[in-house]
Amino acid sequence: MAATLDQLFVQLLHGMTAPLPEAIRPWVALAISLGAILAVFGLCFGITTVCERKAIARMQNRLGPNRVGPYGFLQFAADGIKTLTKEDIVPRTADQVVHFLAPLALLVPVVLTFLVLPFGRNMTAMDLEVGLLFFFAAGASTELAVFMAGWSSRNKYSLLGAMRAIAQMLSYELPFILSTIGVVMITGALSTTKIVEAQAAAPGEWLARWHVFTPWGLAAFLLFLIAAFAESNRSPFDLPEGESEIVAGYFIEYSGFKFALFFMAEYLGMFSSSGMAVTLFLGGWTAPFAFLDWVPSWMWFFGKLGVLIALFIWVRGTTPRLRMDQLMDFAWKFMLPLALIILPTAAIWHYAGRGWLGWLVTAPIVVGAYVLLGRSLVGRRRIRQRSYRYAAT
Amino acid sequence: MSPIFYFLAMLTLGGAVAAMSLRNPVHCALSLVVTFVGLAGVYLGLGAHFLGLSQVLVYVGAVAILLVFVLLLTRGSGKDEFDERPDRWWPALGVGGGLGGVLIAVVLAQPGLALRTAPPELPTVRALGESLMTDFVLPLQVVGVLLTAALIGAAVLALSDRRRTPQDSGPVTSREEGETRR
Amino acid sequence: MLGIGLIKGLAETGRNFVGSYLDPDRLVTVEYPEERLPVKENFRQFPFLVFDGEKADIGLRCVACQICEKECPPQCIYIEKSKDKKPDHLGKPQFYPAVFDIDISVCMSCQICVEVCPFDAIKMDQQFELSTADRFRGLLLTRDRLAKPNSHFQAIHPRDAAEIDMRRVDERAKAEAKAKADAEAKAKQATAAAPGATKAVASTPKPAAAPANEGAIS
Amino acid sequence: MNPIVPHLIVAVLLFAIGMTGALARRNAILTLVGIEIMLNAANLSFVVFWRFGPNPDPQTGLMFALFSIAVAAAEAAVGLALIIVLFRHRRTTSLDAADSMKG
Repeated sequence: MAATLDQLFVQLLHGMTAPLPEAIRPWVALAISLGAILAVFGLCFGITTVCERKAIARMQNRLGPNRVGPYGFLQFAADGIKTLTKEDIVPRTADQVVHFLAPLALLVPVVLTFLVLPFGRNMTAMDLEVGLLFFFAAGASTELAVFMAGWSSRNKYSLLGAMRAIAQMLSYELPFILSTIGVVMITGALSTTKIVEAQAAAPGEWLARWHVFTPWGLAAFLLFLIAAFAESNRSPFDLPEGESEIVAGYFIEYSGFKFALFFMAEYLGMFSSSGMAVTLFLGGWTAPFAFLDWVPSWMWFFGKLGVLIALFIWVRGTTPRLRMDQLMDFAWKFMLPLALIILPTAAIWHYAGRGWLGWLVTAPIVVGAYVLLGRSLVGRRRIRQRSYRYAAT
Repeated sequence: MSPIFYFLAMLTLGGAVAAMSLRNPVHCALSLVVTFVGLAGVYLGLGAHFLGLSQVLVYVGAVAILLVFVLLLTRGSGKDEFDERPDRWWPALGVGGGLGGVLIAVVLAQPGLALRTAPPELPTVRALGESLMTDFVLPLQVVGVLLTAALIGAAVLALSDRRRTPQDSGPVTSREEGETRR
Repeated sequence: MLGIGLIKGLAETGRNFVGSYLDPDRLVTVEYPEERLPVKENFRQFPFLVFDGEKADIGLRCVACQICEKECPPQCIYIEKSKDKKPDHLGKPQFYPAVFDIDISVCMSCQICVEVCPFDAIKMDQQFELSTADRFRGLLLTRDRLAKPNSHFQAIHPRDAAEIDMRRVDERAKAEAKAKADAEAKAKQATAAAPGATKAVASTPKPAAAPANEGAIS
Repeated sequence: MNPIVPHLIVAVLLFAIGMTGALARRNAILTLVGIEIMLNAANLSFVVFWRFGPNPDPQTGLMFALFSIAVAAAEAAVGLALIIVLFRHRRTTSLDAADSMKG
C-alpha cells in the first residue's frame, strides 16, 4: 500500500505514455511532467501569495486578506483575474520586441530549473547526469532577462533597478554555487537523484545522512539559503525593487499579465531554490528517521519545501532592507570566504569520517571562520554619532 | 541529421549574423546570447552535456552580462556609427566570405573525414573530473593562474582612476563633491 | 556577533504571529464596513446648512449674505438670493437662499465658510461615505441635500452646538427684552402722547418665527 | 551525409561571420563580440572532432573546449576592462578614435 502510494504519480505517468510509440515516449513524458510541474507550482504560487500576505499581516498584528472565499484563500484567484483583464501598457519609446520577450526569457529558464528537481523516488522529470549544473545554468540565464526588462523599458528607474538586480545576482551567484560544491565533493555526483540517494539512512542507522547534519553542511546550507534569498530578490535583499528609491525596479513599465509573469517567475525561482536546498542539504525525499520510511517520498519533499517557504516568509516579515554597500560587503567579504573555507572542510570531513573525529576537526574550523569573518565584517566599524553634512542641525 | 540540429544551427547562425549586423549594440549583445544558447544546444546534441551547460553558465551567465554592463557603462546603447563608414563592409565581407568559402571547400573536399560514425563512449562527469585531476592537472593549474591574473588585471584596469579622486579630507562643499562625482 | 540580531528579530515576529492567534486584542485592524470607530468630534468633511425646527425651508439659518461664496477659495459655493424676505429667529426680516449649491468634488474642506459665517448657518459635516455613481449631480449638493436640522449638528459637534445654542437663546432673549423695552418706551411715548393706545401697539413687533426657535433649545 | 560535415560547415560559417563582423564593426565592444563568435566556432569544431574524429583519446577535444571557454571568459573580462579604460580616455568606444600612441 505504502509503495503504491509512493509511486502513484510514476505509475500514472507510465500508464499515460505506455500506448505511445517508443520514439516519442520520453518527449511526451517530459511534456506531461512539465505540465504537471506548471500546474502544481502555479497553484503553489497562488496559495503562497495568500499565505504570505496573511502570515506577514499576523506578524504585524493585522488580519491580512480575509474577504475572498473562505478565510480569504481565494484572494489569489481574484488577483489573477484582475491582472489578466488589466490593460497591457507598453511605453511608446520602449524597445517593443525586447520588452515583449523579457518576461518570457525570465519565466522559461525558471520553469526549466524544476525539471531536474527530484520530487520523490523516481520522480525527476529529466534525470540528467549533470543536473546540478543544469540548474545553475538555467538560473544564471535569468539575469539577462532582468537586464532585457530593465533596458527595454527606457526608464531610468527600471534601468537602475536592473543594474542593481544583476550586480546582486552576480555577486550572490558565487556563494550560491560554491556552497554546493561541498555536497558534490562528498557525494561524487552532479546528478540530483544520486545526491538525494546518498543522503538516505544506511541500513541499520536510525538517522538519515542529510548533509545539514554535518558542520560544513549546516554552514553550506545556511549560505545556500541566504544566497537563494538574494537570487530570488526576496527581502532582505529586495533592493532591485526598492520602492522608496527606484519605484519598482526593473518591472516598473510592465502591467497586466506581463507583470504577473514577472511576479510568478520570482515566486517560482523561490520554489526552485528551496527545492534545490531540500535536495542538496535536507535529504530531498528521504525521511529524517529510518522508522518514518513508510511516508510517501513526495510528501517528504513537499513538506520540507513548505517548511523552507515558511522560513522565507518569516524572514521577509522580519528583516529590513539592506543598503547596497552592505549587500555587496556581505556577499564578497563574508559569504564568499566562508564558502571557500567550507570546501576544504568538506574534504577533511570526507577523510576524517562521520564519527566524533570528523566533528572534532571540522566544527571548530567552521565556527572559527564564522566568528572571525563576522567580526571582520561588523566589528571594526565603530558606531558614532552621525554627522549631517547638509541637513540643518 | 535530426531536424533539431538544423533548427539549432539556424538559430546559431542567425544570432551570429544579427549580432554582427544590427545597429543597436545592445541588440547585438542579445543576439550573441541567442548564438551562445544555440551552440550550447548543439553541444548537448553532440553528447557533451557538461560542456554545453558550462557554455550556458559561462557565456550567458557571465560574458553576456559583462558585455551589456560595459555597453551601458560606456553609453554604447546608442546607434553605432558604422553606417557612416560603409566602405569598411566590402573588404570585411570579402575577407570573411573568402575565408568561409575556402574552409567550406576544404571540408567538402576531405574524403577522409568519414572515419568514425559510431559515437564514442560518452565520458561521465566523474571521468571528466578524474582526467582533469590527473592528465590535465597542469593545464588546469595554468588556467587557474590565468583566470586569477585576468581577474586582478581587469580589476586594476577598471579601478585605475580611483587614485585621481581626492580622498575626502575634511568637509567638502557640495559643488566640489558634485564635480568629483562627475 | 553576526546573526544574533536576526534571531532576535525572528523570535519577535514569531511571537507576534503566534500571539495574534491566541490574543485577539493584539489585532489592530478595524474591519470597516462592519466595524466602525466612533468619529472624533473635531473631524470634518464637507459643509452643510443648519436649520432650526422641523422644516428646512422655514428654519434655514442662512440669510444669503454670500460672504461664504466670496471667501470660498476653490469657489465651490453658488448662492442665489431670494426675492422676498422672511423673518429670522430674532424676528428681523431677512433674505433666504433661493439656490444654495456646493460642489463637493471641488470643495477642499478648508472650513473657511464656517469661519466667516456670522449667522452660524453653515457647519462642517462628518458624513464621509459620499461615493456615488453619478459624478456630476451626485457630487453637487443642492440646498435640500445640504440642509440638516440643528439636532444633527448637536449630535456631531455637541460642544460647539451647545455654545451656539446658548448664544442664540441669549440673543433672542436680549432681542425680546429689547423689543419689550422698545415697546414699553414706545408705549410710554404713546401714553405720553396719547394714553389708551398702549396695549394695541405693544404686541405688533412680536416675531412670527417664535415657534421656529423651539428646536434650538430642545 | 556524414554528420561531421554539416557540423563543420556551421563552425566555418560561424567563424566567417565573426571575422567579417570583427573587421567591419568600429565599436570596440562589437569587435570583441566578433572575436567571441570566432572562439565559439573554434570550440564547436573541437567538440565536433571529439565526437566524430578519429582520435582514440576520448576526452582531449572536450578538455580543449573546456579550457578554451575558461580562457575566453578571461579574455572577455580583460578586453572589456580595456574598453572601459579606452572610454575613460577618449569618451568613445570607437576603435577609430584609438589611433594615437599618446594617452
